[in-house]
Amino acid sequence: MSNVNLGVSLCGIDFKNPVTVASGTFGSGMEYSEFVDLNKLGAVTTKGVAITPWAGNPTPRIAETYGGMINAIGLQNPGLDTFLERDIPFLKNYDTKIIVNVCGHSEEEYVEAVKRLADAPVDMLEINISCPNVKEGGIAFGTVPASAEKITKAVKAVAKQPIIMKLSPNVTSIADMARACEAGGADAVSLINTLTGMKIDINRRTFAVANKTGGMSGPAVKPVAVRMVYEVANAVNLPIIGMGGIRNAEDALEFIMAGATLVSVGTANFNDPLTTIKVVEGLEAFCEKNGVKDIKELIGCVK
Amino acid sequence: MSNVNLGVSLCGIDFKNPVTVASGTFGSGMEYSEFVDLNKLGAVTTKGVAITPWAGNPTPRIAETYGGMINAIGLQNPGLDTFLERDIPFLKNYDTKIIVNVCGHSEEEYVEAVKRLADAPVDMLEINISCPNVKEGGIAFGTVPASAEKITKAVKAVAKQPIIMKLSPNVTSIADMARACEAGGADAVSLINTLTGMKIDINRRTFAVANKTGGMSGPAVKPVAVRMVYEVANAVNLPIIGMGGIRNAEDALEFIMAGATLVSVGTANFNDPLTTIKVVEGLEAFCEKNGVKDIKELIGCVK
Amino acid sequence: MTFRENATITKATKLATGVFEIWFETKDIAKAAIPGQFISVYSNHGERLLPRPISICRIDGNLLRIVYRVVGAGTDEFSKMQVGEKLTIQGPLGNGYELDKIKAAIEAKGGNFKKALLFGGGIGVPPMLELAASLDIETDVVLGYRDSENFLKDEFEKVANVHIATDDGSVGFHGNVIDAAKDENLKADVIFACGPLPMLKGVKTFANELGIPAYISLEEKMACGIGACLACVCKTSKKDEHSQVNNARVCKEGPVFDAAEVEI
Amino acid sequence: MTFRENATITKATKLATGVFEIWFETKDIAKAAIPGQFISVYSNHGERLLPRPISICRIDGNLLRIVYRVVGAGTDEFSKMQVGEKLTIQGPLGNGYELDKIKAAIEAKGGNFKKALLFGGGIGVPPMLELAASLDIETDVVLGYRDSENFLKDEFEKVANVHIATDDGSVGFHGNVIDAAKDENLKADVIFACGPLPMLKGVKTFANELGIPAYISLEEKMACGIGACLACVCKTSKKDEHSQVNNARVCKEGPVFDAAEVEI
Ligand SMILES: Cc1cc2nc3c(=O)[nH]c(=O)nc-3n(C[C@H](O)[C@H](O)[C@H](O)COP(=O)(O)OP(=O)(O)OC[C@H]3O[C@@H](n4cnc5c(N)ncnc54)[C@H](O)[C@@H]3O)c2cc1C
Ligand SMILES: Cc1cc2nc3c(=O)[nH]c(=O)nc-3n(C[C@H](O)[C@H](O)[C@H](O)COP(=O)(O)OP(=O)(O)OC[C@H]3O[C@@H](n4cnc5c(N)ncnc54)[C@H](O)[C@@H]3O)c2cc1C
Ligand SMILES: Cc1cc2nc3c(=O)[nH]c(=O)nc-3n(C[C@H](O)[C@H](O)[C@H](O)COP(=O)(O)O)c2cc1C
Ligand SMILES: Cc1cc2nc3c(=O)[nH]c(=O)nc-3n(C[C@H](O)[C@H](O)[C@H](O)COP(=O)(O)O)c2cc1C
Ligand code: FES
Ligand code: FES
Repeated sequence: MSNVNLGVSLCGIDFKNPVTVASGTFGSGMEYSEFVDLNKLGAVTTKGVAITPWAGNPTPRIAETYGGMINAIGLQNPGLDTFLERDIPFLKNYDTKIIVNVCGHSEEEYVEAVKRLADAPVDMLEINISCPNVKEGGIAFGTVPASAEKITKAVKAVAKQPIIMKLSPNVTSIADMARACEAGGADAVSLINTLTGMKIDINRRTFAVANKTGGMSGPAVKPVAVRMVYEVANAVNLPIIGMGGIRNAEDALEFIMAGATLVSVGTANFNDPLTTIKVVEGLEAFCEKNGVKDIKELIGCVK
Repeated sequence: MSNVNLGVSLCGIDFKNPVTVASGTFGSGMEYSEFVDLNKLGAVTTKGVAITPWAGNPTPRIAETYGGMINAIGLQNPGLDTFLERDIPFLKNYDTKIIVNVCGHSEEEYVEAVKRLADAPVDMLEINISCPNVKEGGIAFGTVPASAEKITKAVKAVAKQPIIMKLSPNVTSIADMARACEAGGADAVSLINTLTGMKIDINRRTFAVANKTGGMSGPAVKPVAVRMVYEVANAVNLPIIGMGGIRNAEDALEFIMAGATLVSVGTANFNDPLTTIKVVEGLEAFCEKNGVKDIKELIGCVK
Repeated sequence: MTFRENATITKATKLATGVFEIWFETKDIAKAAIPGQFISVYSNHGERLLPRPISICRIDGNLLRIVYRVVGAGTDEFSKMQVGEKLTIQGPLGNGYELDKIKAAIEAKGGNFKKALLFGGGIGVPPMLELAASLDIETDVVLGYRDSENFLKDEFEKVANVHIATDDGSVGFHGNVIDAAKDENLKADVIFACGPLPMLKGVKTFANELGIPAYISLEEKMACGIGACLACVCKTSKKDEHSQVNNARVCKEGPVFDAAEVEI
Repeated sequence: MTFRENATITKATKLATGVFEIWFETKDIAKAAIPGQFISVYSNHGERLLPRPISICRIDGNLLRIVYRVVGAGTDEFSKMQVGEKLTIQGPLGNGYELDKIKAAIEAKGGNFKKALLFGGGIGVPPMLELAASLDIETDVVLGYRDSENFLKDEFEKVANVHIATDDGSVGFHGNVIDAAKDENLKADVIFACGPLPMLKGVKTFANELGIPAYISLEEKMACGIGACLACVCKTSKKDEHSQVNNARVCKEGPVFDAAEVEI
């Protein structure tokens, strides 16, 4: 047993360590449970779910880019009914927290989803107002502060779990977006979602993903993500879940030192399904080596 | 001799090929001329220059990131006097076009610089309203459409050369920024400048660059850059100089097919000083292989 | 069970212009694999993060063989690897040709499972080899190539009746694999096929005409390769159980599908 | 002239804990190099785009030797390279110890150039070796190490009077190189030094006390390595001619500076 305390708490919930997964890169954990002992994660964050099943975008839905990828899955999901019947009971077999990522086409759909999740045995809800692949409305919430504040309020009015607002990096001022969520009553913010990108297939003279644009993620985006976490940490009094390109403990520590309480591993899972475990172990090793007794000492330590 | 015509023209100026360098990565060409025959470039774009010498930021000024780098040089430059006496005569020895990148702390400084360049033997001016490392004012021009329009107008009023407005990617809508420049009378736009990023040195628990944040560039940013070029090509009727992560002809072709008339090689010069030449040769080879007689056919061919 | 291994290359050869094979020594993957499954092959270069899905061509004890065409930077990297070097691979992935299940399904519908017809087109040829070797019923294989570089042909001849079709007519039938099968009047109880999409469409139609089932291998761009990211879906005719929409995951429910159940 | 070569490694050895040497066979670089210059070493991995600046430790005909400490991913990669493998290198870069110029400058100011004192601290030891070998005047070298792993010591002994200082006192003087020099009452007409910044500050003060010039090698993070990007500047006391501000480029005007002319 090590002497390092990796536990963190966020909105009154205790996590055994600060490591979770980025929504959409880990399903509901089933597939990855063949590689990863889910009991070892601070939390599992599930793929975005809506009140009804969504079919998502046409294929190709992804393309590899230099040090990253772009995706335009289009929030395909089986809908809340199947999710609550199948995925939540599966996750309840594990000793880990559950964060449910929620998507919708309109304020009403978000509110309806949050209502239906109110009595589900899940720990937190993460509201994805920033998915660049949904045209019907999601995108506006994610880039206009007033809309973000409004939807935060609407969701908070019906939510029983703490609400995390997930921010898009495709804005001039991420601090303004975070302030708007804080004003709307958010309990936490998570960032970053994907950077809108494009890849052109020069041989076929067309777009590499059918949706033309997609969301860029992976190690390539990390500097933007760390900068935004730092800006938000200095703009609001909300706890932060940091993500964007984390593939090892050193990356996670950048986010923690910039101000994140929890960190999420996303795209790196595709490169190595054991990344989350390696991050947990690496955080512990770093703390031991540097005489850090409690990882909480490191949160926001770089000013 | 090949049958491919690589020539392009922009604002009435003819370039022997569409390849130039990104401002700030190539000095005024002197150092690179040891590796690169400058006669083979469509144009040389020089490092940002101001009316007086600037000392720039403290060191460390750069940090490597995954597939890219961040820089906070802070626009160190020797001032227009030295530049006009030393650098322009040097470049005039070569058969290539000269694009001078201009920076300033205020509208007055930009206007003054453009005035003093009016009778210099240079082909175009590129107005850097987007450098994230200058605090005094530059940054506002680059992220607020109305400011961009105003400075474009001010500069155009005194300019004798065609004016390229260089856009920052750190905005919610790059199309709005381009429209503002078009409304202000810009002759062309160039994009993208660097994405604001941060790297934390976890062992020293401090920022990897002294300026805390820096501008991210290199192959990592390419998908964002291509997407923005595409958006701008579809928003305005101005020719576009595309850049951001180009390191080979395939990358350059993505920008061209997305709508760029000229392309600039930046960070890749640091990895291989011969990148520009390889891009020119690769463009020619691609056209030959694909039966493209004139590279102009490819500009904006992906819709 | 799926395994992740840093596997040593025991053989790496060029089979034809742009076509290479690698044999890996694996701890568990080969033993767990069946024909039609694939593995994820990871680049040793950090700028390429996503796995390359490559079908299993041959299983021999602990040894696993893949055969691939160089089409981009990842396959180019693999083609330069040498014996003794290592690549991280993950698998076996996907359903593969679950012959017992397929047989049972066909017989349940009153069909026979006594004669198989396999189609392999281009780089769809290699995955048919382990299948041809595994089938203990009479097996015809129609292999389609561009030209006279008929990689793996000799090995197929040891395990099945081989028919060749080439685009340039240099060997065997001049034309596509379906026309070759028609030309030779090949008949079967079941079809298995892997190849480019136009060929698979042809196979689907052909199977319909013959009134027999066809099991085809689909391709799609993948990120996770294990069913978590929903990148690799294909359209299904019925509502897919996992997705609750008409999208099956090629990497999980596939890559082998009953042609009647997917829209291609 | 600066050259870029994909150079073959002819020797790659570990010299001490975390310290490695590589010998390259070069076409032009070695022949063009002088002591105190450096080369840019490029990673073979696409996620690391910037060159690693490494000083030239030894020049032998076409052969060039570097000695480096593993501190991060790039140097770790280099340390795993083997004889016969290749790395892209560029150089020689920077001014180096231009001994004729330095001698002339010193004599112009009425000083002597008859006795040199060299300081090398930690991974600043290696660049002093080619310098010590090149100097044809009496030369004392004070080498500072952490402990008893005194890499390159034997080679220095062949070309200079060697004095050792160690942080842990296990070999030679217990303490830093300046105190070691004072302890032995070493005197000279000129000092050359490479090592960590605190050591260089000490050297500057020491040289001032002795009233002799000191030429020191500075380090800074670099992007282009050839003077174009302005990443690697150091503060100079007088206005720098190139920059028109008090910033000299370590990669171009340096890495060797007259200690009196830089603010450290
Ligand atoms: C289930 C399955 C089995 C396959 N089996 C084989 C095989 O046995 N032999 C063989 O040669 N090829 C096979 N392929 C195709 C093979 O995956 C691609 O040719 C390979 O990924 C190309 O990688 P690259 O880096 O060379 O090309 P790039 O074009 O540089 O790859 C860029 C990205 O696109 C992906 N990609 C490119 N082409 C394809 C494709 N056709 N299918 C899926 N992803 C693609 C790559 O994985 C990578 O993420 C199979 C594909 C699938 C889905
Ligand atoms: C002129 C000069 C000569 C040098 N000579 C030697 C030598 O002979 N032997 C030796 O062991 N080291 C030398 N160094 C330091 C050497 O460049 C770094 O240790 C090396 O770049 C670290 O690379 P990395 O990938 O292992 O570390 P990382 O920390 O992963 O590198 C990340 C980035 O920071 C840069 N960097 C990190 N440390 C330094 C540093 N100290 N100076 C400059 N850039 C740095 C890297 O080049 C890279 O771009 C020299 C530096 C300079 C400027
Ligand atoms: C394939 C894929 C699917 C994603 N789906 C979702 C989603 O459903 N909801 C959401 O909020 N974010 C989604 N994201 C964004 C990630 O949760 C994360 O914010 C982003 O990828 C940055 O982290 P990374 O670089 O570690 O991947 C998805 C990302 C990827 C790559
Ligand atoms: C070291 C460095 C210095 C730069 N200096 C300038 C500058 O002076 N003016 C300017 O407009 N852009 C400057 N840029 C931005 C580049 O011109 C270019 O827009 C950006 O780097 C993206 O291209 P790349 O990814 O090919 O480098 C600089 C970039 C770098 C890396
Ligand atoms: S590749 Fe992720 S679900 Fe198939
Ligand atoms: S590293 Fe570019 S000027 Fe020195």
